[in-house]
Amino acid sequence: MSSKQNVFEVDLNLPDEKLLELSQKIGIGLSLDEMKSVKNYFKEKGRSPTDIEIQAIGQAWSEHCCYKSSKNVLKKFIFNLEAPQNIFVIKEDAGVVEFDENYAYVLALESHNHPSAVEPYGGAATGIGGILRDVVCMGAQPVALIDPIFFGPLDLPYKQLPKGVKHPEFLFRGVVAGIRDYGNRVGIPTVSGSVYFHPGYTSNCIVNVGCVGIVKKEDIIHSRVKELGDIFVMVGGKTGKDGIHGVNFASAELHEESETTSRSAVQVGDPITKEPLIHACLEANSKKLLNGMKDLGGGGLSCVVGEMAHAGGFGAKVNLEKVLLKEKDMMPWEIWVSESQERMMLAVSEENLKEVLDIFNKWDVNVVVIGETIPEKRVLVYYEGEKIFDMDSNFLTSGPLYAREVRIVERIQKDIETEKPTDINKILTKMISDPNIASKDWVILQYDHTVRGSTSLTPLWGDVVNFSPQDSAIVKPVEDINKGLVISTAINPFLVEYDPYWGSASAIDEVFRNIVAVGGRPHTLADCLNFGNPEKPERFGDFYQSVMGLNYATKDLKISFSSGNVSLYNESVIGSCPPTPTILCVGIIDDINKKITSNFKKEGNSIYLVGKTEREFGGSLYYRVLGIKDGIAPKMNPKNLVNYSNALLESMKDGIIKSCHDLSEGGLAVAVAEMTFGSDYGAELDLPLIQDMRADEFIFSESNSRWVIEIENDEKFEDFLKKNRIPFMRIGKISGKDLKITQKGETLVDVPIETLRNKWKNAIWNHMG
Amino acid sequence: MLFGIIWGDYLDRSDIKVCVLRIEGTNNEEEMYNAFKRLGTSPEIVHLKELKDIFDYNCLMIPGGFSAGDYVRAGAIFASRIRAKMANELHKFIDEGWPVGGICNGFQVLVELGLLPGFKRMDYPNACLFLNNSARFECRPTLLKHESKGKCIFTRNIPKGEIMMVPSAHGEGKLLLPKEKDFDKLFENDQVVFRYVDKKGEYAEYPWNPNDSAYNIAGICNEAGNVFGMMPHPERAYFDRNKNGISGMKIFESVLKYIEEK
Amino acid sequence: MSYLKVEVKVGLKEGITDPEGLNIKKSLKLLGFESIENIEVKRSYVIELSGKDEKQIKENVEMMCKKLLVNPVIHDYKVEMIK
Amino acid sequence: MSYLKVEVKVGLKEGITDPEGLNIKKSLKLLGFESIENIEVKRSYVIELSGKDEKQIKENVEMMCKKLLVNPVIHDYKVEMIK
Ligand SMILES: Nc1ncnc2c1ncn2[C@@H]1O[C@H](COP(=O)(O)OP(=O)(O)O)[C@@H](O)[C@H]1O
Ligand SMILES: [Mg+2]
Repeated sequence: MSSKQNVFEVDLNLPDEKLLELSQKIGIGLSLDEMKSVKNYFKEKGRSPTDIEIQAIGQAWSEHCCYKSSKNVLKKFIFNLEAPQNIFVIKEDAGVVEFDENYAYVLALESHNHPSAVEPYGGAATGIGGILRDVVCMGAQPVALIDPIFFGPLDLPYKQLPKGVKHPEFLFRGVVAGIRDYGNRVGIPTVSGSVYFHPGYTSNCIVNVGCVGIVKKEDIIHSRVKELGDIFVMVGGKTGKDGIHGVNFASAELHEESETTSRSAVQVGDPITKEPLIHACLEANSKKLLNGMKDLGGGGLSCVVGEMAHAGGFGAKVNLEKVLLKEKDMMPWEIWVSESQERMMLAVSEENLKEVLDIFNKWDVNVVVIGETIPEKRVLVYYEGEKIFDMDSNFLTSGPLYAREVRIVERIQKDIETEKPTDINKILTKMISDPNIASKDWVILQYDHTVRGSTSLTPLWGDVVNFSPQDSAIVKPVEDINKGLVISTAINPFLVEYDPYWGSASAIDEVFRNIVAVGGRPHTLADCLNFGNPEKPERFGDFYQSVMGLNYATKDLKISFSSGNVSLYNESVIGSCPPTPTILCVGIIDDINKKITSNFKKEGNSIYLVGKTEREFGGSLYYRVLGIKDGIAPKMNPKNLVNYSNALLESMKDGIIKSCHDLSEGGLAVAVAEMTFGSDYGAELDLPLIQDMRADEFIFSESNSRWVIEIENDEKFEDFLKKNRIPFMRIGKISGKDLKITQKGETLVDVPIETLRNKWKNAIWNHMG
Repeated sequence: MLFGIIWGDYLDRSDIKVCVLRIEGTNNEEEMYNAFKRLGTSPEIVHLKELKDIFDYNCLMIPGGFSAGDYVRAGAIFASRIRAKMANELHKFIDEGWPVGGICNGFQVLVELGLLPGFKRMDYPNACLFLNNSARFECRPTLLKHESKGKCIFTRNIPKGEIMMVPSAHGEGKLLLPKEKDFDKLFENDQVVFRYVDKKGEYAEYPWNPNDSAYNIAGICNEAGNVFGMMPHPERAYFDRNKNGISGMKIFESVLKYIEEK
Repeated sequence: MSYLKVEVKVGLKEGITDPEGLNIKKSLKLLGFESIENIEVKRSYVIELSGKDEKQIKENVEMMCKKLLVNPVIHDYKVEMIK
Repeated sequence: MSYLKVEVKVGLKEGITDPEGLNIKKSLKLLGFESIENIEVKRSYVIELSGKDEKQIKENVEMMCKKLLVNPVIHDYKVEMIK
């Protein structure tokens, strides 16, 4: 091998400690055992690897690319769930699920945590860019973006900020701006998400991004080559030194110097290159000119070429000098692993090539042929005529798998007696102004959620300028029919931290009831599992328990996970992020005009509570506000969830339900308050005596599978629920301009809604301005 | 349909060709296309690069979005490319009375082209849609009052004084004119088409007026009434009828009626 | 080929309030920077272009301003050669 | 009270691609300005603030940069007193 082409041999004949050192020095982060199996592989070949070969293995075997820690657990508890509506699951970049006889929808959910922690604006923006590519590469038109994001407390004193860590406020501002500027510019509505603040995210912020797309079934395309003779055509952005080692960066803990050492992993997205790229890819695909399409994400060319060829049962030969570069002095290995944004790889047959080139030229999008398929299952890379890379794709794509040690941390939970607080008004006000409850309009209104003209229910909805938070968003993806996609996310890190098993089950419950609350039938799930370092047994124990909880909660629901992502190593010197299994659910509503919203509609209508309330305060907002650390975590029962949901959906069809909101953090009191915010009406609740529970406990309990409902025709509703044996309780009516809660003549709460609304509206604005 | 029959030949709906013009980053073209398609016309989404002759069309629409990323200024790059390509033809198209409409980013483009308010022919901007007072992009429902006395051909089907809810989504929507007197002229000429109001129909402040536009102006037309721009998105409120059954659709219907009668 | 660098500084005309500056000022005050009186935000374009004749280059850049970079209703601008 | 003016100039670090500059360059080329080789877009904040001690003011402004205006990972910046 000559060094003429800037390719160097790497000598692996080294003692163990030197091997490990080498792995670190060249930035691929492989463990000693992994380095040893690489060494053996090349020993058998009787030669030393080139730098580009070593780098490629580093990419392919990273946690991010090959799920080496999590795969065993996922296989057992997540992937084995089946649901008839799923078309393709897990294997591809995104899940594909049946929408109706002609269309399928596509969903994907991913993390972009580490880049966002270092450079929030570019990190979040490129996260959006990446998730769009995942959906487009199935041939689908993106129709909705989703952004669950998690930060440390906004009021964290600067003095307490760990070294090398950016302030939560800085990160929050930057992440939201990144999502806004990218999402708005590509013209895909951001319709759903969540915002959480928790001290555990201070040095490990979590940025998850999701996307839903729509595709004609006949246009679904795979991420693989189809036949011998397929040509590899690279389209979109040019390749640069930005984003080198992104996946390795994502597969290690953050440390003080991450900021300076990881700069190359950080990028600024270019939505104005992406927007025409999407159009061109979809145009070429719908004209049936493509045999395969895959996005260039983690691992860059190195991963995409091998995986596409391998999945098709072939190999690939690439002429690396053909790749269009942003900068001149790039080493071949850098070109091979660069994660520059806005790039896609197409597999095209000879006869369609010209037409494909024409389409991309028309859209002013770069397009270049870089290689072809070969019969043997190998990947060969040439650089100006010289072979610099030659490996079996089997070896490359068969990264190691680990059965990591699981240590379950026992969490003792006990129900305790508390003293009744004297001023419930004050407690409720405090809860309403907690940043986790407070209005997220500072974020949401910066996103264009109505672009494409197909958003039927926006995340905030109400009376022109006053909004109630909605449980799900609704998008109508197909012009000629009124069927809609219902989209919601859920996760309460306080609950998962308190109890990973039940907290994760609760996330499923919440996302399910969110979809039902607006009139949707839950249809499919995606998960993004954000956890700490899996090499630490107790972290992996949390992961294990959480996955078990998801498994328990979903197996009777007749819906399953069609897509997912795992992000580990969300950990720094001061600890791990709270376990954060973000859940995305897509539901179906047959007629978007029958949607139900959460703001109250009419004075005098009755207010009902559906579902059972238990003494479940573990991890609740109420106990956090009171400063109590005990309590039982909310349980959930999938059968009840399904039964209650079916009954509600049935009565929605009859038009009995005027508004509906699920109960989550802060329980009944917060839910009712939120329903008043989006209209001009107050509410009067008068509670009966409740067994085993004081009224203040009843209004703040966070038990699962519950909804508040506004009803015009009490009798009809009650008959129906009784017939179906659904627990319910009439708790009051819409009336006045205050929120009043009484029990047997005793007043617990009496506040003007205007006061509560202002607290709710301003809490985040007061920090962010 | 009774009008405009010249030599026994009149325009059928499906003969009406609407040019929905785009460049990279224009991303509301599909909604705009659908708005005209639903009414039975033959719209086409045309890339500026591929536009042959504007006179192949009966109407030019510039949709919303972030043309060329809205770098420099919202709409500025798109405007300068249009000017470079077809300034004279476009002026002629307008002088002959053909409709030209811009929504959101499209409005910004028309302003940057100098076509709105268009007091006189000029090849540089004479107004600006400037950064919202909140200094941020905002997506929210807004209430608009229709104020045109009949000049604007895009709103003739909407009764004067009608209030409709139309979503807004922009960061740069505050109308600025060089002189205070220019606003007087705008009102005198019946060029003010939509103004932001509150639920009572009164001119109210932020957030009712999402960008703090002077005089709550949301949409204007040129002196002849055939060039029209507005910040909010009627194509996104196409099916959302108000109490009197008026929706965003009326805007598209109005311009079609004008073309049919022309 | 030899390149020259020109900087175009664009600011707001007097009398035009700058929402961006006001907003940043507000955010900085919230962060505890009480001493701020005013903030103006300016943009500048540093343009590198081929040519030898300074005068001609300046004229060229003036044209860029007129055609794209500046809106005379709100902007003041200055073109400067960078040595 | 006496006020001093400070200018903070912010640009992107070398090696970070600047989609804004690239897109503007592309547009200017399409408009016929063929001679452009490169465009960088910079922002500057002209901050007027109370205080007398130049050094302290500069430190104060450095803090503003850290807390809000700049991300050292991608930005280069310069703080200058304006006389
Ligand atoms: N970051 C965000 N981006 C977009 N929408 C968001 C974001 N955060 C919250 N939302 C939306 O705001 C609404 C209310 O959110 P939230 O209060 O978290 O609801 P819930 O209590 O049902 O979890 C939902 O429609 C949600 O999708
Ligand atoms: Mg909810």
